[in-house]
Amino acid sequence: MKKLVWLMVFLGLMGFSLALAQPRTVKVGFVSTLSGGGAALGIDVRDGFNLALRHLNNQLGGLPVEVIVADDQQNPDVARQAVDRMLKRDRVDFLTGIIFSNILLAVGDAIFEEKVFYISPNAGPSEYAGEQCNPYFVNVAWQNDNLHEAMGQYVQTRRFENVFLLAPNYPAGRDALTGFKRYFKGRVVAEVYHRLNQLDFSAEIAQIRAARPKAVYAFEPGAMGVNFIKQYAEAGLLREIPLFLPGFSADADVIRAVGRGMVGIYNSSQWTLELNNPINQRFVEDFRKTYNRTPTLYASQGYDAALLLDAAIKAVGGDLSKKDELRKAMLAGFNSTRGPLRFSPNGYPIQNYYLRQVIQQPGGEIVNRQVGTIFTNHRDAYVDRCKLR
Amino acid sequence: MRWIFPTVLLGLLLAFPPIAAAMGLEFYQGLLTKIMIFALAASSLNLILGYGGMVSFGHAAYFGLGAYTVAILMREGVTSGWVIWAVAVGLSALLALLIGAISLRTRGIYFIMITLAFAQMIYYLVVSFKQYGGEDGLRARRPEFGLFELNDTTLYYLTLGVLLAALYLLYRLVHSRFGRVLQAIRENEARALALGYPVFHFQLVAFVLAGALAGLAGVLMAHYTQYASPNLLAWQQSGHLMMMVILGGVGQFWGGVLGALVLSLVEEILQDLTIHWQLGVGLILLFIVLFAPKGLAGLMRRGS
Amino acid sequence: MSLLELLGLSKQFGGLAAVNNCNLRIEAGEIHALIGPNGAGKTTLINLIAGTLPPSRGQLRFQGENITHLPAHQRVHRGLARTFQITNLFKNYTVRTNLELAVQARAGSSFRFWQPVAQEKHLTEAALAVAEQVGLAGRFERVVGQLSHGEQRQLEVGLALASRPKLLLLDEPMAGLGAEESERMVALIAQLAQHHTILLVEHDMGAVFRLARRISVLVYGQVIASGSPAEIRANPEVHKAYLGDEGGAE
Amino acid sequence: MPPSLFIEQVLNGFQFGLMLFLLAAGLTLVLGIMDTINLAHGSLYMIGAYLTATLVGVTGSFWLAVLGAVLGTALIGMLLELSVLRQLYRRDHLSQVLATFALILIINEVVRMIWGSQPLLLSTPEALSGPVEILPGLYYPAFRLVIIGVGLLVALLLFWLVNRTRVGMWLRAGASNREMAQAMGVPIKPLFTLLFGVGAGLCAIAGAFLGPILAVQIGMGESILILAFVVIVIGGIGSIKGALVGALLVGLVDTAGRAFLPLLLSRVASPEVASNLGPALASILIYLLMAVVLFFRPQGLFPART
Repeated sequence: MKKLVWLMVFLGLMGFSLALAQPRTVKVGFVSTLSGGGAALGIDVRDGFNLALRHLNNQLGGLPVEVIVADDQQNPDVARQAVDRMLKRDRVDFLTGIIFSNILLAVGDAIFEEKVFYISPNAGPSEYAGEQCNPYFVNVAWQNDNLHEAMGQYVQTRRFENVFLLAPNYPAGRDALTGFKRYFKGRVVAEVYHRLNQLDFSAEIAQIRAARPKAVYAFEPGAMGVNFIKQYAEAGLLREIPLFLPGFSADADVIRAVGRGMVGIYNSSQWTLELNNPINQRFVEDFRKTYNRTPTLYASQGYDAALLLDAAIKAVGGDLSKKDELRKAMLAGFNSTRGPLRFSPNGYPIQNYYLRQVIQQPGGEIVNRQVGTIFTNHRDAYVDRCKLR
Repeated sequence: MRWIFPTVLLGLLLAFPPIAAAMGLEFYQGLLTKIMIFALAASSLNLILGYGGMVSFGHAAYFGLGAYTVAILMREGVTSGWVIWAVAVGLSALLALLIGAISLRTRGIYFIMITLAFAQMIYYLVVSFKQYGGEDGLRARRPEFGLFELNDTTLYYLTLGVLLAALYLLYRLVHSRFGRVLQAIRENEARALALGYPVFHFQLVAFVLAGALAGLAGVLMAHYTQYASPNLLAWQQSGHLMMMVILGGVGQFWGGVLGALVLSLVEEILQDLTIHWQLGVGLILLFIVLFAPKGLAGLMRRGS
Repeated sequence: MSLLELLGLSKQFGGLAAVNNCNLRIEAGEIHALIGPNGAGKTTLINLIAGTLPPSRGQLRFQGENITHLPAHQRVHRGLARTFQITNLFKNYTVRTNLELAVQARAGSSFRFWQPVAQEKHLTEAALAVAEQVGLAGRFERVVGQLSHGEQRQLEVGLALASRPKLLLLDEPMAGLGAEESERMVALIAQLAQHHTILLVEHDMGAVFRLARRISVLVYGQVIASGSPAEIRANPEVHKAYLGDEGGAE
Repeated sequence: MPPSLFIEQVLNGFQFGLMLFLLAAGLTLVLGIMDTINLAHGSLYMIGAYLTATLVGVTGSFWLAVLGAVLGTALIGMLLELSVLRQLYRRDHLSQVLATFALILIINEVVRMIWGSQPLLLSTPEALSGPVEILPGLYYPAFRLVIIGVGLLVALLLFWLVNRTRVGMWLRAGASNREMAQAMGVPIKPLFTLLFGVGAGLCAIAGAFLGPILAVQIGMGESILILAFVVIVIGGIGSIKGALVGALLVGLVDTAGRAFLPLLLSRVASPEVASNLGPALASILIYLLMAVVLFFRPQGLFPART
């Protein structure tokens, strides 16, 4: 029992010394999904973020950076504990990194309560876009509906009579299909929600086969996407019923896993490999060189999150206590891999959405090519309900 | 001399929040709150596992139900803390009564598995209600208690008070007539029956009591994280609580408290050291099971 | 009215009838011995009477009341107490705790959650009295696992006795005892018989014929004979079916 | 409902059930004969999948990889038995649950150290990656048909092993009465080690064939382990026949629940409620089945012990 007392004293002292040692650095908490089925996404965002830091000489707006990384295991509970630790023990200045919307919604309140900015490199739940929008929230990726709105628009222009919709049963899944239906005006044969992180889609695929729709749209982030597309191809459906996907389900990582079956698939994205600006060219080139793989849109979002922080901190001259100025500086926009990026008052970007298609190049390499533009300067559907200015 | 240590410890626990506030150690105050909540849950499990010999692999059901009751009632507009507590504890007890009444007809491995099965059912049921958050869990705002405002510090004292009260209750219980019979049933069920004890009823009462206390721990957990997570209902959570009990000492009075304290601290420290922290937890646990079957409380007793 | 009546009692395990249409009466105040070859169903019969097993058919009447469907623990409260053929005690507890538990079972409700049981002096006193009765007062604070086999058998009887039964079911109390220990057990049973009715299942024929007022013989789950020791000794059926070539009682 | 949909879903149920059987068979024998709860059984399934994925990379052949993974996992299983599980046979169930729970944590982390946190890629063999027309107009993935074939083959082999060989006779004797088996001179210790190896090998087969369909990742053994336990408790602990019946029952009930419950529910409730409640109710169905079976037959459907 004596040892326990010592342990407590020790812990107390440890915390005390931490509290005393506070040189002026920027502390960024990076909570992301780094293990399990969604790990590829988190690792891409992290690698993109780290690449940007390297390009910025490990400084953000002139201040040295300390990044504290935690794995949320795609589990809201684990994420809460990690965020709690970062807010209360490490006292970070910014938080970023979260991939999945359900994770973000589980920790958002705690972050905003501490008046800490959350820079979202991916998760863009509708909750934070409308009435519940928050001054401490900025998203450098896209609102959850957007890629699906773009695909809905495209499927609509192709005049498909009806479509079968599939998504996991969680907030982003519902947002996604809502977004698709906002622009697709044809008939929805069925809207099937399955358990999050389900890996065997045989039951759903049988349903699709029986329903005989003209097209299928599936929102399946992470490992679910790989499994669904693989099984869809193995069931022989890819040749019979065209499959449309959001951009991340047809990105380099999925292509690596599924292979030739992907060729021909159309998908939507706010970023493409070919975007013609110096920041993007440097990003794509150095990412390939550093990590030996083709960057995905997730990686570009991680890269942009760091660039946004850099620009905003520079704008307030490194004084992180000026929260209002920081927010103004962030919303004013910055130069991203997608060119100059502006934001709505709810913290979501106003940007273009492109159509891409998976093609096989003459050399045999399979890539996801930009083939058109679906929306220009597109805003999210909820911004009008946000009271922030 | 025996009272010195507990008094000092209690004094330290009482004095911790102001010290923490002064030194910016709120995080550790939160950690202590969490440990005390787990101590309560593990002690409740120890009552049936340790004293009653009932290897329930579904204790998370009551723990999670307590937390979800808070979240759901707050969402539905019931804001009185006392009402919420009463409903949560009552529901947990009722659930334990239902599960116990069926499970206690089986023995051994079948009992382990049927309690697990019931807990899994509760898990999937809760997760299926999308309006209550589904897989994402549900926000659980802190209710009103009238006498005081529930914040991190009052919650700390509240948890401390509940834990002490529960421990006192358990202490009286295991030394009462009822407690003695419960332990006798664990030792030799056929003999207890032949002496004229209605074994089933004793076990069921203990089962319900443990469920109610675990529900209360779940309520406090929801107040602490302000969030009801499906994780609280998962089978790994049941395993986690069992780990605490066996680490601290099965059927040792301080087993649950000690196990919760040590396991939480070990997890906290290892998590900071390495991402492979679960390896450390696993090795420690394996060592305890193989070489110190009476847990830490048993080791200490032998040492002193 | 008999103290205990078995009316056409049967117990089947699968297709096998362990006890088959068994009729038996036990009168208040007697020592009634139940003998029979191995596998005759004696222990099954004890289990049926004690309520550990439910019968397949037939009726049990105790003090004129039908107890066929009464759970085991309630039969104890009616005054039926048993010992086990294979010693069945709280091995990790002391003799004192064993006996206190037995006393506690009849002395008021055990659904008391608050008062420390250690403060209930009357339990200890009653336990000590039983210990004296079965000759274990000197071992009162010993852990049961450390007692000799004979002492454990004595405690086995003591636990049954502590519930102040009207009918004691003794399932082979002499099993595994040496000559001297057996002698002590016979004396103990004889002494208990002054105040209790006893149903004695026993293989030790010497003990049976010394103790029993009446004897019933169980063969293949059926009572083939019932009577005084002399009658049983003279019964040709019994000789044929059970005592056989051995030519009488030991 | 079109009959082709029904047939397809029944096949799905069979495929899942047969893989569950491979896991449950080893588990039920260990539990029946050694009276030991082994939660780490699912970890062997995970190891089998990881080994397969790695060996596919090395050998380039799926079938060679499966063979290697089965042998490797069997070896690891036997080592596990010799080092840890052997200590647990005489301990109570609680100790077994906790010790093997600890093994799960340890094995998970060791796998993470060797292979990393990201799932491994295990592709369906090229030749089997397409559909097959099994009835006019009814296509079914070839690989899933192969899984059903392999599952049936292994099940037959197991029945032959248990019912026709000397080792099998020992196993049956051990499952129905351990002391008797020991008295009859059955070499218990080596038998247990061997049995453990066989159980581990079966896990590896399941891991190798489910890996390409599901995902090769840490924790993949845990959810399926619970299902395997449900299977053997329904079937009766120690009975291979029980494991097969239980596994097919669970596989069919699970698939039927997932596929048809939403359809049924959509007749009585709104489509959203139906698609919501369907999967959840389907998952409960299995546990409900188990609770009902245990309530009426506390020893399962085919109890091995007499």
